[in-house]
Amino acid sequence: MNFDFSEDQKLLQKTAKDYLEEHSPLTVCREVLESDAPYARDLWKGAAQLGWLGTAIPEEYGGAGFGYLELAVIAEEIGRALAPIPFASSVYLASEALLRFGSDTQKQKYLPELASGEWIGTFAVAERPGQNGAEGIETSFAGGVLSGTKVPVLDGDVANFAVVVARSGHGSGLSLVLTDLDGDGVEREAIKSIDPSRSTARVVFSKAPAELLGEDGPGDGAGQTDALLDRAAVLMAFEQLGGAARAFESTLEFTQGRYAFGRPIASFQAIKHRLADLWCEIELARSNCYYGAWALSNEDSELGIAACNSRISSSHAFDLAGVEMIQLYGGVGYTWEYDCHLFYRRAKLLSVALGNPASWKDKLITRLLESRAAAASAEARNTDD
Amino acid sequence: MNFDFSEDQKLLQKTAKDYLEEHSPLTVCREVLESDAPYARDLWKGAAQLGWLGTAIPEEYGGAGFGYLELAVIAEEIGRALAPIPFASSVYLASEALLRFGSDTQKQKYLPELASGEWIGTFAVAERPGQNGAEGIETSFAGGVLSGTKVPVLDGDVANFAVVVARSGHGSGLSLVLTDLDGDGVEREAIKSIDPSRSTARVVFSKAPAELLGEDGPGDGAGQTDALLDRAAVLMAFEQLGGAARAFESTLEFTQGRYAFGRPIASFQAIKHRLADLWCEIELARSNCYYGAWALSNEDSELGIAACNSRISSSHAFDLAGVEMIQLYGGVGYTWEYDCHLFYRRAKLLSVALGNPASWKDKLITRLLESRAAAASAEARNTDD
Amino acid sequence: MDFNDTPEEAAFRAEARAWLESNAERKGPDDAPPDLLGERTDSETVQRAQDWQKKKAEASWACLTWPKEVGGRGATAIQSVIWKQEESKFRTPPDIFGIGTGMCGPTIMTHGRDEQKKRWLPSLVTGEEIWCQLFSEPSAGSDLAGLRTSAVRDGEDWTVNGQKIWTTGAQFSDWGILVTRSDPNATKHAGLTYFVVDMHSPGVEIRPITQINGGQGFNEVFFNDVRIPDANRLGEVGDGWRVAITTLMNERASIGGGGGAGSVNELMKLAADTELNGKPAIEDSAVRQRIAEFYVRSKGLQFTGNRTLTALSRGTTPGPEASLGKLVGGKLIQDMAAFGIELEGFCGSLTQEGLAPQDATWQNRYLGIPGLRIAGGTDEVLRNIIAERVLRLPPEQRLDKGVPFRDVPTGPPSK
Amino acid sequence: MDFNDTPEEAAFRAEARAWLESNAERKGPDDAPPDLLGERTDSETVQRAQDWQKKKAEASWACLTWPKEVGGRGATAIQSVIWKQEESKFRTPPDIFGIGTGMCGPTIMTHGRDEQKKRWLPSLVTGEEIWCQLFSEPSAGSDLAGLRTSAVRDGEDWTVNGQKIWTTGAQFSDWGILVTRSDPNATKHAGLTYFVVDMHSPGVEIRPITQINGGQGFNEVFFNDVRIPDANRLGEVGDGWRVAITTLMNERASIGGGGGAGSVNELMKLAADTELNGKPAIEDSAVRQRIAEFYVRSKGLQFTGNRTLTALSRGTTPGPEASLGKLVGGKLIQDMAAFGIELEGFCGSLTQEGLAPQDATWQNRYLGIPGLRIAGGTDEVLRNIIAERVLRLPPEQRLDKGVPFRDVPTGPPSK
Repeated sequence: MNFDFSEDQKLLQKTAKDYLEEHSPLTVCREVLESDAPYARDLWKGAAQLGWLGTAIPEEYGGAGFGYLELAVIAEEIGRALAPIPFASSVYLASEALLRFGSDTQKQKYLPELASGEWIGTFAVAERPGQNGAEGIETSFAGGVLSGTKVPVLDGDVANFAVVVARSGHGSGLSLVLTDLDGDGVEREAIKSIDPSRSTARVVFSKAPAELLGEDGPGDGAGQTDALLDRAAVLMAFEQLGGAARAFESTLEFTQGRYAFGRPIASFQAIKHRLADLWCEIELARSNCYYGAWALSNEDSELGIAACNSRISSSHAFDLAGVEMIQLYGGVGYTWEYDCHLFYRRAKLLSVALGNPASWKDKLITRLLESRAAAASAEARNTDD
Repeated sequence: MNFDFSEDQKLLQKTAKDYLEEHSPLTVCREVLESDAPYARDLWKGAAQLGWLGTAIPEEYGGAGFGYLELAVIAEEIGRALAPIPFASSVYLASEALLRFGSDTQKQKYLPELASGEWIGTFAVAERPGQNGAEGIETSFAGGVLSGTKVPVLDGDVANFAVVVARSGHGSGLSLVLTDLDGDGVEREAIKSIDPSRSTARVVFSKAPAELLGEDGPGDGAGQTDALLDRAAVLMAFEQLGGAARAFESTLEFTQGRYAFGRPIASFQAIKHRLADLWCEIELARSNCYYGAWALSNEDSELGIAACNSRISSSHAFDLAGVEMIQLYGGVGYTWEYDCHLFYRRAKLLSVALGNPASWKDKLITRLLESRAAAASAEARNTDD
Repeated sequence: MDFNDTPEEAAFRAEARAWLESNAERKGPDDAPPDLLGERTDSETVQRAQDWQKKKAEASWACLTWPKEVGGRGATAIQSVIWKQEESKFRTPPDIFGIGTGMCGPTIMTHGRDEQKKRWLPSLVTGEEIWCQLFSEPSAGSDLAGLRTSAVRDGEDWTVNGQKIWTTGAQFSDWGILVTRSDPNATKHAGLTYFVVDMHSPGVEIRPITQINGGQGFNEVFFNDVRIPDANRLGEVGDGWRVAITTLMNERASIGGGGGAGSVNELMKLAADTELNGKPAIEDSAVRQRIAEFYVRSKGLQFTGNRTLTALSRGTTPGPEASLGKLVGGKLIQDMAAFGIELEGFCGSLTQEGLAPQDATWQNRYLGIPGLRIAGGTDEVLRNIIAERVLRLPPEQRLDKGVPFRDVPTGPPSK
Repeated sequence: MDFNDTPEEAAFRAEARAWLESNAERKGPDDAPPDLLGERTDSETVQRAQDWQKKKAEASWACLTWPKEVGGRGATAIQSVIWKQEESKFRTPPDIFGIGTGMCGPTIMTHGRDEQKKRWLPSLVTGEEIWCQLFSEPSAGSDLAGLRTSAVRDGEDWTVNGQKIWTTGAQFSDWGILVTRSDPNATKHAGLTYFVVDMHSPGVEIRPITQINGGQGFNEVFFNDVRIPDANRLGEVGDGWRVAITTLMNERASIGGGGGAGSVNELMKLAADTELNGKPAIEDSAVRQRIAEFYVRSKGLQFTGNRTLTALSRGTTPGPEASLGKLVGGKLIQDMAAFGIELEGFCGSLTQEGLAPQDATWQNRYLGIPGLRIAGGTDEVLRNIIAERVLRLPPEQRLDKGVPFRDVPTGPPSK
């Protein structure tokens, strides 16, 4: 039993933490929040120089050739710092889409640019309220061009290209397609979201030139979308975990320094017990995240289930941590000046960014039923523990 | 605005409370729980003598001719005493079925016996796990006889007759039918339930003689079942409210008398705040119950919605009160000797006895949508507040 | 048991409505709901509010429950509620006088000397002068009596230094009620003195506080050597806590509230309009369960309000049980907002006008609501109030009793 | 990161399994799950348990982490866990020695004199003598040090009077560890003395406690002038609290638990088999949401157990964070049981064999689980432990510090 990260991975995490403490204090997040800047450019460059963007990209495509455990610990630190950079879009989504489904030509073209941070990529699936996955897509791809509107697209205003989920000409099936966002037929605008420290856009494609992702023709776009969302869910869960842990630690510290009635408010049982409960939720999330990281790094058949677990657990923990942080800070927690709302906002953004928790719960049951059916049919072959 | 019971109604309630404190201390509930006795016969006689059983039955049928507000305050006290008698079955269900849907002949035959407590009636709808209403009934009524199995039937082992929901010969429709439980073709046995202080039975009908309830031929049995459950839901909600309030008050008292670390445990904030939260839930339930009583006594068109509100709110409050009572009593709360489990058991029995809270929540939304549609179409006529 | 007015109440309601019909315009169906969360009030709005208050005062509709001799109507509490119900159906400016008429005025009536009443009450009723409350401090929120703003006697005046916070309307107020620490050597509650301060005095500095939702409903107020004449003291020196209690007892949680039911309607509309897996979300069983739970709680709050009104109608004063509404209601709206956001799926993060479903109602509420769970008593304070004042459970152990205030710890021991 | 044994662990596991294969029978798929909730253990079961313990002791599988010289194997903590994992796959009698080997033995090893170790440890390891723990009292549960059972010195003996409660296995135990109050004039923690008591002594009376589910896993134990030789004292007079702490530190929450995942399987089966509005309930969106939430929590517990095992495997001793499992797990099972009951609709009240769905599993659990949320530390005590010992938050204010025990209030002031 070794259900923990290795010493090397922890060292990598420590390095990331140290770097971010120096280069991404919460003032950096706040600067993006309060200005029109879509992201922190210097921090993005720094992350690229440290090789974080290519953590899981093989060396032949310009990456560091590490694995997903390494990417997970960096993601946790990105989350802890509330780093205002397009890390999730470019690394968990665009890069993963290319790695898993791209043709070799596409990989060679895009991955080195993604690893170096020269290009930012994103994933465009959302079109309408109530959508949590690849259902009900109207954007269409035919004859080499893409038409339709995607909203919201995380980092869609700054990304150089997007992997877009679109109805392909072939029947009603979906495909993933690659399109340049700086090219013809693309109009995009930054739009407001609940967390302005991350940029969000509306992207309108009007016969924009595009190509299928991969060389096998129109693939199973719905299945590919699911697979991508699973992978991103595990990694984003680490971001959420980092954010939750940071919010929690700040609250612990604040409530010990804040006095009322002659004693620290953390000595009041009502507050102590809520902190104990919150700690439990974060620990449960951490354990489920580890499971997700294990499944992702082993490309295990349980990845689908593990992704649900990580995402559900971490979304809950981060949301709760943000809510409790404001409440336990009291009046100052509700001021713009204090940082509580940075966590409260980010938690909500991330909890819907890859589909809401309810959709993942539903998906979890579907997958458990499938897995049980598979196990039942395998029972004949018998299994020793 | 007069959203409260009248002085007369409160006096009636006080009388009921005093009587039950003397004649139905918790030892009476416990005696039924621990013995084979199906109910407390003396208490039943007493309730009959006081006129409680016929509270809402018109004088012409041997009742007291009061209304549902009077019945509601008595129900609250029945619940507070955890009275081990077939009050709900005979009064809220069987009597109501006859009052609302019976022919005059049937009313004249049954209601005086119900009011005097000479006969006990019950309502038999349940047949299989997962059922919460009139759906999926297989018991059938044709040619004047009834066949099928009903389980669980509250008080089915002691009732003299039952109102049974059955498929009538006419198409797939349902009807309510009256059948003698002491007659031919009826086999019944007492069975174990989570709350042995109330009796539960399995009743098997094998061509048992029966007659349609009412004289209009096979009615809308599903709609009638819904209507009956609504009426019973409001009244049972008062029972649940009474039980919740009693459990809460006992817990308040216990936690003030129990000392740990040199102080009453009720002085610990963790416990104080939970008691405050529980109080809020009970107050919300009380308010929703009042709404239910108002709608029932006015036969208001909002009764369907109000019944859902009462039942959902009271089931939650009583369940929670039972859980918290044991937990805050600590070790002794988990012993057979203490009374906490009487509340914990009764709460769970009542929360499923008329269909689980989830089914009432679903029904609530259906009714809200209907009511909104009706309001929208009435909007043309315009309404002043 | 009924929801109707008594004949007397109905007559009063008709009178109120008649006056309102001739003096204001009825709201239309598309009028925006009142802003729960406190936005900036500009000077034009203040002027409109003052005009409306003056008009009401002239017809004795301004301070209904006050005695006639101080400009009131001598009305009962239930009549005051009926007036508010009726007034809310008309287009009127925001009520910026609530603190003055609800808290400052009653305190002056109870503790003020005759000349103080004469000086302040008439212009308070007519809205010519606006009032604010200066109680909370950065380190004295839930523990209000831990306040540290100092008042030092200097001849006929007092010199005040310190900082107050969470002051609604400070920027347009003429007067403020102020609690200060006049004796740091006395025990916590014994060393306080209560003043009325002219908000235009030199040394009063007002800075708006930006809330997390961007709104600016509150202010910080700094006192730098502000001089207050001793004539403006309310109550005795050192007796400020008792005076403050009068103010706080009048800070009643709003009665008959439970506006949550309206929000449930919006949520049902969202669920009807949002497609979930190819069907309206309102057909989804999980969505129905959640909305039903919200509905039942919000109706529970509404009917609890009706029970309180009934008590009022019978002449009973509602007590600390009114804390229930704020405690349950705050969390309920937050949960509903979170649910509304999640129901929108990927689009739940949108706040962009024209793109966000329902004009980002839920997102805005989600950002606004934490303030409601804190201002005017945090959830934790409300639970204490319910436990100690409604349920009569033993009070919290107090470490700051019987100790000179200057010795009460206010932060971690220095190392 | 992997779920596999290290090579050393794998070798140890193989060794354990080999021994088990030759000495016990493997469980079949239909074997009942172990009873979490403590049922009555009859004398035949006790005998079988003793036989099995003896067999294990002879092959040094009885007290794995103990030193070899006292009958142990000198194994590591992770090896002990591996043994338990393997043993649980075989049909073995219930472990009635856990208190002896887990708590009494280690305390004797730490605080016992040589002759005490020689007298008690060997028969404890072999299971020839069975041990129980006599700490809790009716008025000293969460506040254990508030115990009142008195011990008065009388020559070479002590005379003990009082009542203990929640004693598992008292009815078949030979020895008990007992904390008494030997000096009521000392402060609460200073006046305690720790003994080993012969459970067959005159004056020891044992009465089973019936739980709300009808089970009898616990006892009350009354002491009426029970004489205990001073030779059976562990530690110094007045030093009993320190000795008791050793015992309690060994009362570790079970490690690697989280059996909840199994329960979720049962719930999924129930939902698959139960028809809801004409379809299997597992197709209902609301049912799916709830079960998914249960699953995620139960897996979270299981993986938290894996993290603890990893720490053990690396030689770290798990600390108070193990409280998480009991705190979260207890409430989780209660919520699942309530949900299971409700899922059955009208039939949710049934407990009748042959009629109740899934043999009334959820009803029985609903009645059993409140005990788990109380015994061995209530939810409230666990939250305190997490807050104070894991998160290092300030301790509760203590009124009973520095006061002679006899002056500590134990009930409301008499009127």
